[in-house]
Amino acid sequence: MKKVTIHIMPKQGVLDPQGKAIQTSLNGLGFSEVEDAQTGKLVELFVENHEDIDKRVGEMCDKLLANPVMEDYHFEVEEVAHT
Amino acid sequence: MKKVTIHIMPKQGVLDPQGKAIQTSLNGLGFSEVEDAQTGKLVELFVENHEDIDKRVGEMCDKLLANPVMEDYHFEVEEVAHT
Amino acid sequence: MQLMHNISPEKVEQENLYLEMGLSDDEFEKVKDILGRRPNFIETGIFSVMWSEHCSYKTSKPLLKKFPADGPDVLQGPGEGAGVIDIGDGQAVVFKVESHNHPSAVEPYQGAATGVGGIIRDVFSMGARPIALMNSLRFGNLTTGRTKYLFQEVVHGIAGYGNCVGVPTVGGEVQFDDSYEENPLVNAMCVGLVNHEDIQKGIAAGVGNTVIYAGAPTGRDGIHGATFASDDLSEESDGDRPSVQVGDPFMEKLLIEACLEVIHSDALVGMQDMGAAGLTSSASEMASKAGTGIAMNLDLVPQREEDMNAYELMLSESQERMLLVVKQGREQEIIDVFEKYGLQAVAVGEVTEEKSFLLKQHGEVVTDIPVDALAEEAPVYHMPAKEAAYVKAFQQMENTVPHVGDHGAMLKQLLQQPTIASKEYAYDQFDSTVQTNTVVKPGSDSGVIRIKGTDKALAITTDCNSRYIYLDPETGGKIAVAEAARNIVSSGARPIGLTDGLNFGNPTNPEVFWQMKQSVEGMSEAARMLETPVVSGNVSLYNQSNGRSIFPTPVVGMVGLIESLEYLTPNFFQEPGDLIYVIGETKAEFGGSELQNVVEGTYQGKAPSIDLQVEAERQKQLLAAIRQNLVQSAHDLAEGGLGVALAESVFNGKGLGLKADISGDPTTAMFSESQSRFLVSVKPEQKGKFEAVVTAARQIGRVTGDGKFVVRANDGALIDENVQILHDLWKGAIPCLLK
Amino acid sequence: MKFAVIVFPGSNCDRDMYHSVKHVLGMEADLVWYENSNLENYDAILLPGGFSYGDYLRSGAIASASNVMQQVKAHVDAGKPVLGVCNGFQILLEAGLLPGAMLPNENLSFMCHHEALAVANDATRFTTNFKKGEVIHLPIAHGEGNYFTDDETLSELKKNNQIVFAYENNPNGSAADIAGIINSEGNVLGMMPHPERAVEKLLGSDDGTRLFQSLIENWRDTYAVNA
Ligand SMILES: Nc1ncnc2c1ncn2[C@@H]1O[C@H](COP(=O)(O)OP(=O)(O)O)[C@@H](O)[C@H]1O
Ligand SMILES: [Mg+2]
Repeated sequence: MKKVTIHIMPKQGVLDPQGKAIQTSLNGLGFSEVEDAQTGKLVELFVENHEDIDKRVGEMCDKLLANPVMEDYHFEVEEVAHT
Repeated sequence: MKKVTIHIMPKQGVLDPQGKAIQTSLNGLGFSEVEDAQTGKLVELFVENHEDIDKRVGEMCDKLLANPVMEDYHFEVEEVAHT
Repeated sequence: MQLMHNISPEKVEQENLYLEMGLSDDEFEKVKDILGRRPNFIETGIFSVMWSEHCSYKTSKPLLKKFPADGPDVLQGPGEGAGVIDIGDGQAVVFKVESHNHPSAVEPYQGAATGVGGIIRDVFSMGARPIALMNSLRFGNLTTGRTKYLFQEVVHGIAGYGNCVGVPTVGGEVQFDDSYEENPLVNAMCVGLVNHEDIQKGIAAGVGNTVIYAGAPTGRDGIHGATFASDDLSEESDGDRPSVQVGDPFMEKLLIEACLEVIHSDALVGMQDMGAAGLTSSASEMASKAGTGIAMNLDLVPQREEDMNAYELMLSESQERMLLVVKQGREQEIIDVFEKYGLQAVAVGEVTEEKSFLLKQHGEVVTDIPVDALAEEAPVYHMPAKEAAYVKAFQQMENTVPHVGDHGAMLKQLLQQPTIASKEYAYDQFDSTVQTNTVVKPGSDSGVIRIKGTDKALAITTDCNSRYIYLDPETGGKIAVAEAARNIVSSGARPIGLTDGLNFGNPTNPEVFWQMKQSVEGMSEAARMLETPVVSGNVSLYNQSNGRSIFPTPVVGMVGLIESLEYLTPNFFQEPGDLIYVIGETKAEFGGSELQNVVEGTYQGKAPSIDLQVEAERQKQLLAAIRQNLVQSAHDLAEGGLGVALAESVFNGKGLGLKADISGDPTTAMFSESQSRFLVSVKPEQKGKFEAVVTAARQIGRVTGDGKFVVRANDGALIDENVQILHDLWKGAIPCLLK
Repeated sequence: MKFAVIVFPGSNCDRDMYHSVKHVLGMEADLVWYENSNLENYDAILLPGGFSYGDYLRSGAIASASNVMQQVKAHVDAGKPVLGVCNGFQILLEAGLLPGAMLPNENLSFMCHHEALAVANDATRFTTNFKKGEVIHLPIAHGEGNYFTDDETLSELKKNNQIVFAYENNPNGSAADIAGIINSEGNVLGMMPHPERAVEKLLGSDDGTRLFQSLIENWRDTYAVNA
């Protein structure tokens, strides 16, 4: 059993209203050291062992999980004993 | 300048309807090896160097970024030359 | 609370665990008598939720009996998922209000969202398609970050759920007062439409019939939520946090469509949602209502998490679940419908002759309780009531007129009070037009929904001025019902029935119970006089923290019928030149008024007086005038009195203005909150006819086209303001407070 | 003319769409459940608004990956018209039948009210009953109507007159005030505002009626044998 952690973030130049809002409120709360904030999605998949898992996960991202118009993604695969 | 990557995931046992929907859809697309899916949020912060940054980011998560009622979080800090 | 399910019955008794679970010593003794033995841990848990206030109404039942529950058109009164009233053409309207106060205080987004989900299930479990949502909200003043957060997240939660399921939110109310600082109130109302032949009941009839579980699998959500919802919200509530449930509006939408499809199958015997106390209350209530028993095998219950024990399965409050009873042998037809929508539906048990609630898990019997012991035979308490000392004092006070220097400046100040100011910040986030029936959107006295295929429409409102009820619970209770009816009538509808949400403090406090008793008396009398039977409702008690109770807040949700769309009447002035009338006398009544709060910073004295005979008479007259097409616009006078009502009547962006002349004390004339009053506009050519029909109407001025708000008092200038400026202050107040 | 209103799990404007074409405009129409459906015999496909699959992952994403979209693509390739409203528009974007993507509204809140729209292109088969530059009023009801695309695509859209409706007062941050766009072939229209909620004066506006009428009349002129 493998655990795949997929990071999906907005592309360079795509505006991220949520990120802006977070930065503003953090600054407002006194965390003035925060200069920029960006938000994205985290998808964790638990998949049966499968040869060329990287290729498969890439397809999942291209077909469904990420939108190429506005998002970039990368992922890590680790071995787990999933219950 | 430091880049902080915060992973925010639903707590054990908290319903994650989005994860279920994604798993079903991936299975439908022929990715039958996907046995479970969970979704969470990703927040990237760019912060000025600051002593005890870990403590500060912890406060940011508790105060704003994560919902202690339903979410757990963890984060990594790395050095970057932010543009 | 950790879940010590494998604990022996002896230990439950010896270590008084039942106390921690919510049963009193006497109640535990009663349980032992009923069973003739010690209850095991699971049975103790089941009794404690079923006998909690939230499920059993043990302290409020004696009061609820006072409500007039029937009328010629009532098809279903209190006792089912929601009340049902006939509206002709073989159709009926189904409605109920539900509170989700404690969950919303702990997790405002999910608390409000699941509150909306719950009340929608109550309505479609009756076989009705949900056609409208309303909400009634109370928060502390928008001064602290926490209160702003609660308000914003509750609004987001209502929007997040209601918009997704595609039921329009057509109105509601929000009031702000210190007494709600620690205990915000989140009441939601749902209205449904059903054909008589499709009305469902939550009954487990027919020995041998099959019990089917449908919808979301059961997780550990909200374990003990029901008792949690009946406890004083104290500091430990943070520890209770994990018991907050998460809603899945997508699943709910599928559940609505599936349930409204299965009601057309004659294989369906009964259907009920799993609300408070989940599987326990739905199953035992369905059996108890049918005079049967139920046997279930918990191993068959769909489960979201691993190794859940019987206690967790029976008490979980996972959302979006329904329980159905289906004719034996016809299960598959029903299951197929749910599967079409990608929903799980499984047979988990059967209806039994012996009236027992029998649960098996892993082959052994884990619960065996006489069904009626859980529902019908739940304890009922007659709590002591004592007139609140402060009320005695208030009754001695004389009516005085708060000092107002500049009436124009005061009008501006009143328009910016959050309770009076525009609620657009909230309702712009609600989908109010989905289903293409919304004729009057949020922002008027009532929301109005047309009924496709007919010339009819429904008017819906929620109201409760808790300040009056705090000053004088009985009078305040009358006013709450009367005001709701005024809102219905001013839209051109005839009030046909109401649902109530009783939100109070701790009933074991005799003064709080007295507040409950008095306000229920007042509401009942008004409901009788105005011919609006109380067909459903909800009780939320223990809304107090650190010894401080909320203002007594018995929310009224009322529905009215517009027999023909031509009677539909706007709240806003329509044409320059129209005559402006006030219906009803104005006295110096400022107890609990917005002006008193602004000028004196407190609520005290007598509540405005109300004569229900007069109220009923005026409402009948106005409705008659509306039906004779003599009325251009109608609006009820409420918080802020005539001044605020006049302003609201020109806030429809038509560039209208007004000229009015008042006499007597200007402060009283402009800002008193005397009851049973309306503001209406009439075409000049219909002056005579109108005055003949509405005897208590006095003309005070004319609608103008110049965008100016001009009031003269005793032939001297009093107010001369620009409508646009007034409008912008009124509209901008809440967004500004949230910054 | 025969319409198919595709019903996805979570669609919630499907009945509204059906009501407007069937009962207000008097056309033939069916509600077609997304699974094992056959779209061959329909002249136009309507993708209604709502929250298909709860808007989980990204609004419209999961619906766009469902099998029925293959048939919708075939219908488009055959040159037949498709209208996607609100969530239907988001699905068309996710399916690549229209360029660009949808972001959350600038203020991060759902919004529901009437908006003034300028008709930017009155030459499409969906808009011939409007006049270019005319201002109409339609309800919006969405949380993610903030249209985004890269600069090249945006200038393409402008150059080819593919922007059909533009907000007079941009409510959500949408690029170039875009409220609705059409594909370069001119048979796929996506828009956030709801024409199906504006076909009866009683409900505040009937400006949406002319959109459906345009579609029907143009279809008659082109296809109908005995129109
Ligand atoms: N204050 C009240 N007035 C009239 N009927 C009430 C009141 N409170 C509860 N009821 C009725 O009692 C029944 C149970 O209410 P409730 O427990 O809120 O239903 P549910 O179990 O669906 O949450 C419903 O029929 C409801 O209408
Ligand atoms: Mg119920």
